[in-house]
Amino acid sequence: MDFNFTEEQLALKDTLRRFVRKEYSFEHRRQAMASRHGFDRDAWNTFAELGLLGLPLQESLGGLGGTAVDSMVVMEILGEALSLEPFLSSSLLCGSVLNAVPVTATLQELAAQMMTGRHIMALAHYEPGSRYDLAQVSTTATATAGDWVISGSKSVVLGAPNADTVIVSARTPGGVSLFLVDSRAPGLAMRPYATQDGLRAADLILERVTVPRQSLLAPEGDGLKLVEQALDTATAALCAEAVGIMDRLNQTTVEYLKTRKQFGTMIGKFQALQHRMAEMVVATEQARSMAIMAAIKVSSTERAERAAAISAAKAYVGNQARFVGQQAVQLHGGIGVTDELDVAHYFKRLTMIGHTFGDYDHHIARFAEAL
Amino acid sequence: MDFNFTEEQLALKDTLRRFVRKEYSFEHRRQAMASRHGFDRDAWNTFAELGLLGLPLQESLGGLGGTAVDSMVVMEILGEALSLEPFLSSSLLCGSVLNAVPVTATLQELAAQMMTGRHIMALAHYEPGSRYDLAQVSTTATATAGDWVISGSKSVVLGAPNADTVIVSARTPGGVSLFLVDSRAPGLAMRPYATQDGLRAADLILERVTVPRQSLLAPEGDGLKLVEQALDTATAALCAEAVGIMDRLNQTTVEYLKTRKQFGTMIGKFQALQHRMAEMVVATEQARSMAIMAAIKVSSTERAERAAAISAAKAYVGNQARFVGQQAVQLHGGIGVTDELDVAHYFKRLTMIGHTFGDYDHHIARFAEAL
Amino acid sequence: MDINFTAEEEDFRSQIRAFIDANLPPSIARKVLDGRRLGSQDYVTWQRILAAHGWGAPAWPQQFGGTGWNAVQQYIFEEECADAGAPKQLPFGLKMVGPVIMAFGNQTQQDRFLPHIIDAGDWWCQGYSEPGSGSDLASLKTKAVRHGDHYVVNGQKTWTTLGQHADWIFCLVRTSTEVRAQEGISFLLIDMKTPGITVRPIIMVDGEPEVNEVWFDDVRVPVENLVGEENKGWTYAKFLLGHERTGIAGVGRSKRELKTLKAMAARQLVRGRPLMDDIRFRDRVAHVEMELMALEITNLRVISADRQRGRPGPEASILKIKGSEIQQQLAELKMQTLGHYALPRIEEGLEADWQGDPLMPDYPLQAPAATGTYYSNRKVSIYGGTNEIQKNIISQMILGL
Amino acid sequence: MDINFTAEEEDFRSQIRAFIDANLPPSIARKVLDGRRLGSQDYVTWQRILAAHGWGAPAWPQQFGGTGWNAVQQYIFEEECADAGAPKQLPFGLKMVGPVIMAFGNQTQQDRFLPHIIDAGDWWCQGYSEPGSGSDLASLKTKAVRHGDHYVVNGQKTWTTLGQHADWIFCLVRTSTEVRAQEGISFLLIDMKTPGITVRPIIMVDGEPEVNEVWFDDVRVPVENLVGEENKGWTYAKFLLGHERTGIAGVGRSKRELKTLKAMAARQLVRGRPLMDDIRFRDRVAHVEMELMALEITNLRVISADRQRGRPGPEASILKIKGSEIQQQLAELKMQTLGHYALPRIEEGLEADWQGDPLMPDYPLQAPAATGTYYSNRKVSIYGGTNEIQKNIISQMILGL
Repeated sequence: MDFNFTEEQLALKDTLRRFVRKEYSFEHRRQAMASRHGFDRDAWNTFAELGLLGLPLQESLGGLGGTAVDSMVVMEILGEALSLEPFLSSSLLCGSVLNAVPVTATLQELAAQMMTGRHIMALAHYEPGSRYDLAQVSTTATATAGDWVISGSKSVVLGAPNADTVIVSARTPGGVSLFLVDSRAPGLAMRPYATQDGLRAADLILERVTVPRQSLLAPEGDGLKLVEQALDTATAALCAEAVGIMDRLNQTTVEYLKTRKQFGTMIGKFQALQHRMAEMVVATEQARSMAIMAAIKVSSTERAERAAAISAAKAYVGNQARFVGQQAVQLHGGIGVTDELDVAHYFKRLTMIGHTFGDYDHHIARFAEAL
Repeated sequence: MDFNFTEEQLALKDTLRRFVRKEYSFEHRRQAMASRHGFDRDAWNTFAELGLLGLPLQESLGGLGGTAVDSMVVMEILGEALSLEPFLSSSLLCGSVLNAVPVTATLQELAAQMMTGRHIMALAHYEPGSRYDLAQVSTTATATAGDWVISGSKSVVLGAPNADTVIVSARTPGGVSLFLVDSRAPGLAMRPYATQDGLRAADLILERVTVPRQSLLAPEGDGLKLVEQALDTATAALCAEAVGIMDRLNQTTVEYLKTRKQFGTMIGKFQALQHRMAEMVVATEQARSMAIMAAIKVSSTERAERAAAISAAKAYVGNQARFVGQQAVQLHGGIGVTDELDVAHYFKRLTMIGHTFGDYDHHIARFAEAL
Repeated sequence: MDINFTAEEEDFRSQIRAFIDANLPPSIARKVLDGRRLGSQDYVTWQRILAAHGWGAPAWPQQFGGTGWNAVQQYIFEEECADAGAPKQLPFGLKMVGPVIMAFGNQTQQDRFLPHIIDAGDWWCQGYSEPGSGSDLASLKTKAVRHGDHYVVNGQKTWTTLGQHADWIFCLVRTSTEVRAQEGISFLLIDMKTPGITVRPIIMVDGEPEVNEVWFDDVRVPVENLVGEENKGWTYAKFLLGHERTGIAGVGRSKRELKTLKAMAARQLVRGRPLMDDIRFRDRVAHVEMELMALEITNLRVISADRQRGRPGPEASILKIKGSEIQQQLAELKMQTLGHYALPRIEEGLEADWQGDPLMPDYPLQAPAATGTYYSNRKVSIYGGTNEIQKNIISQMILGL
Repeated sequence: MDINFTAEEEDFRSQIRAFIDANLPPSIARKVLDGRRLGSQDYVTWQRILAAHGWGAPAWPQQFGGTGWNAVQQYIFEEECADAGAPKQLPFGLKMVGPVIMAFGNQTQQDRFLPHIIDAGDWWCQGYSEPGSGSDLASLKTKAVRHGDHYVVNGQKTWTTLGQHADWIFCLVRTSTEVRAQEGISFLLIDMKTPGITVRPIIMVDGEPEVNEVWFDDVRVPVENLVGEENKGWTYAKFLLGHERTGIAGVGRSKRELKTLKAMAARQLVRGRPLMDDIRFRDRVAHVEMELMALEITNLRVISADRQRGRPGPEASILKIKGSEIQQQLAELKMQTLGHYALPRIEEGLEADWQGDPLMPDYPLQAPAATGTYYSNRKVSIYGGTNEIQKNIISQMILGL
């Protein structure tokens, strides 16, 4: 039992935090959000230089083989900065899939490209009507002479509009399988949009998209297992991101309570607001504990243990995040609901985290099954 | 639409409130609780004189034919007084059954005795393992020459230790049926106890208890319908009782906040406590609205409408009562958890109301079915 | 005591419903029900339809052009309008400045202003809040200095809802600084076309420009636009705030939203079954429905008590707290019905003519508004006196703490 | 960072578990697990078993007869004891007066008192609170006036837990009134057999006499029973309160209660199926289990931070708030498992030898204690500084508000 970060983790945290504080101000982020790609290419390149993009990839792919605790450290800071860059959707989500399939020269090359930041990936799994149910896959892949032909629809694919390669799940005779698909492949139609918190995503329709035989990742039928593992990894990371955001909201709100005056008094002197603020801190510290738990247990080799831990963490953190986000807005009063202040944007991101990879009801169901 | 009480209701409320304030102090109640029967025979006689005991009985039985709103008025005051007398279990619960079955001379005589307070009844329906499920009846009644022979167990029969006659539900060839059983009948074993809030109740075991043919109340197979209706009537009344208690707890707590000093200040000046108190008032007013709704809708001739309304009221009032009870104790601090102060006793009664005739989960399920 | 409506009341409801069925433009109702953007013209259109029928001011006495309806009739009217998807009647004229002019304005002001509140000839907005004043309204700083037969107004107002469309603004201004804060305030009516007024929309959390900042730079206001007496504005302001709180429970609209919510949840599937059959989700709906059942009766009880007392009481704070919580819960549940479809921000989906996207075939027609509405609805526990202020009112005015 | 225990730690746990298996009297464990009444002898018995093995004072340094275990080892020990149903080691000596004597007492006091805290030779109780002082401890009024080589003590203490069994009481007394409240307080050790002491039990909400009022009427206390310096007692009191809060999260006991709860819910049937399979009830259990999972890690984090800092920090308030909420929720759920069987008050069911009632065949063996425990557990958010006080501490000490 040990609650200390390693020297390397502390150094990474420190470097990254210094970078985002200096180069990734709220105004800077606003401009990046409005740009064509919706994120900051320079920041993304810096992430590559700092080794972030190779961090989650295992060493056989040329990555740094970082742990989920390393990812937690990174995601907390990205949360604090409200980062728009596709670290989660590309490096973590797709990285987790690549880590779990047999290494090939093609994958090594792909990984190398990802680590430089030049190549971006996305995972297309959820479908219209699937909600958060992983098992509902209607997209099909049919083997022909030397190819696979994929048809179906995918919804809310995070990071898809900027992706070069999309990992697509599809039903094959052997079960659900995963395929590497070029995002510009003929037959792939994309409906890109911004998300409610300023990220980019898309719905996809694949009409007889043809990919070569070797695009099949891992043995046929392994798809669901790999996707579940990847989503659990990304969910643990989301918990850490949420904690980073909650920390920032708490800091900002405490500061506001110390500055804002009403009825001749600094509003932080009103006991009802003090207690609310104390509850926000309690919620955040408890959420942090669950994020730590998720980061440790996500590496468990027992699927049931991992699933229960991740779902407990996501449900719990989501609930605390909802409380902290809502109250940070409430304590700011009118300006808390304006676009101008960063508070509303942290709140929006927290809310969307609550709906990403399963909401509270989804995860408490998955956790309660294990009781 | 009309939110006014009638002159008669106001007069009844006033008289009853004056009586309990004068004659039914907390110390008086404590003595009554410790007495053999566990309630105050004098107060019970006064209830009879005031017409309370005939209030819920219909005119064909010689009663006053009062409405559920009349009962609401009474129960609020009995709640304020934390009355131990078996008005709910005898007059309302059994009265509701008697009101719904064909009038006979025997019943008229029984009703006359009940109204004087000399005869007390109880309803024995729930069974071991039934929890709050009305349909689970394992007790059987078998017809012989001129009798019915009843065997089975009944649990947590409110008011049973003081009852002269018990209405017992039992399965017969025609379904679930109701029987009048003398509480001293051979074969009827009673395990009496005080409840956690100072009332009296008992578990019963019936071993070949023989009752005459005419003890069958109403047509065979009508039992479940009658019990459900009676429990709905009593549940509406419980909601009103809870509101009466919540009112008293709020008054007492506000008074305490105005008297008690800590750190040189009257604690009612602490904003966190002020807001809690405000939330208790909001909860109580909302609960009162639901109790009114229940009192009106319990007379609905549509079973589904009645069931949905009663269950919504019970679930909702129960939840508000839980909050108010817990917070009244919390705001009183240490003395709030002593036996000495009335606060703990109101809290105990509110808690037990929450577990009488179905808890929150039971009633939200029944309500949600109707959505 | 009877919470059921009388036959007369049910009859009244039928008349209202028949009128709405026949006269509310379906295109407007569709926007309201699907959460699309409303234009200023939509409000005006509906208000004029009502005015033409004599129903423009449901809560006003007949002498001022109102309906003379009693509180229950007004309640039924609001409920039916909400249920059918009529746009809200704007409160700035009808519920705010109108009652002040009726109670404290002079004959000239009443003749000039009241009819055009009813027929939507004047669009009014509110100049109460200022940056920094928030819940502490009396700390306002906008100054009006008398020069001959004009006041010269300088300062800034904020949170002016829909002020971008307004013809007139009613303002609290400071006309004296020599007394305690509440005593130097006056109530002015200001033509928005007067030189020196600048309006800047504030973009809200949902990306929409709903409120505004309004600057006054040497704005000259004729003295005849002073309501009542100089330096007595605080009295009128408190009167107005009392009126603002009636109807704030929003029961009618919440009942409609609950209906929409259930319909959405019935269509969304979870593992092939309607979300509405999911026990967890259905319990959430049941929970808010119970709150709303209680609030509806509490609301009617408060209306009934106000009527007997002849003025609004502090119990209105209960309506504000519970009403806002329910609105927020309903918005949150609507968002939750969508699952991962809560994430997309489909801009064009807020336009009236949007019919869905061929590439997102199962994305519901009500979806584009849901998340933004949830975000935006955080305001309802803030505006009109935060819920914290409402709890102060309860503990001080009702409980004497 | 790793929340998993090391092999050494797991090994340590096995040793502890083996010892408890072999030495904890099953009759005592049964009482704890079924919620039956514990006698004072049960506490003493277990404490002496531990003391005989050298484990009487798990948190003390070895020089004073403690184990010298690190924080993780102590944590494991407490968890295993709780899980097995060992009675709580009484905190009055071990966690309260003991550390004060170690830090501020003189050699004579250390030699006299510390060994008998470990071997349960002295039963200690606490004389802090007074009627009217509540959370405002420094307002205490009990006076000690020096007469020669004695203090003469007059006044009243209250909420003295298990004081009816005590041999000694440690008291905060006022030795000077000429300075501000905190500065005139001294810390006295008083033999409960001294003439002039009267103890009266207070019956609690569950009908049990758990705490007491203690009166002092010209009680003569030798000056050598003063700890540290006269008038410096407030410093020692604060030191003690810091110590009292460690372990207050009660994670070990709550984990055991959660296990009991699940077992009870698995046996209770709803429409023929285990209550534990009821989705609503199971979600409630899941919810509190998540809280507890988080609290366990928060607790370990705080312990780890305290260790690095060398003293307990204000984060202990988080443990108090969450720990008490969880204990209350668990008690409430246990009561809820019973359905209508939450109502009976079966007095004899609290006795160790009760084996159930033939007339109530399905009434669970843990049932008699459940409702009373729920009632009684309302105290855990009140004692040791109410949760409101804990929130004050967080907002002031951590947030600087």
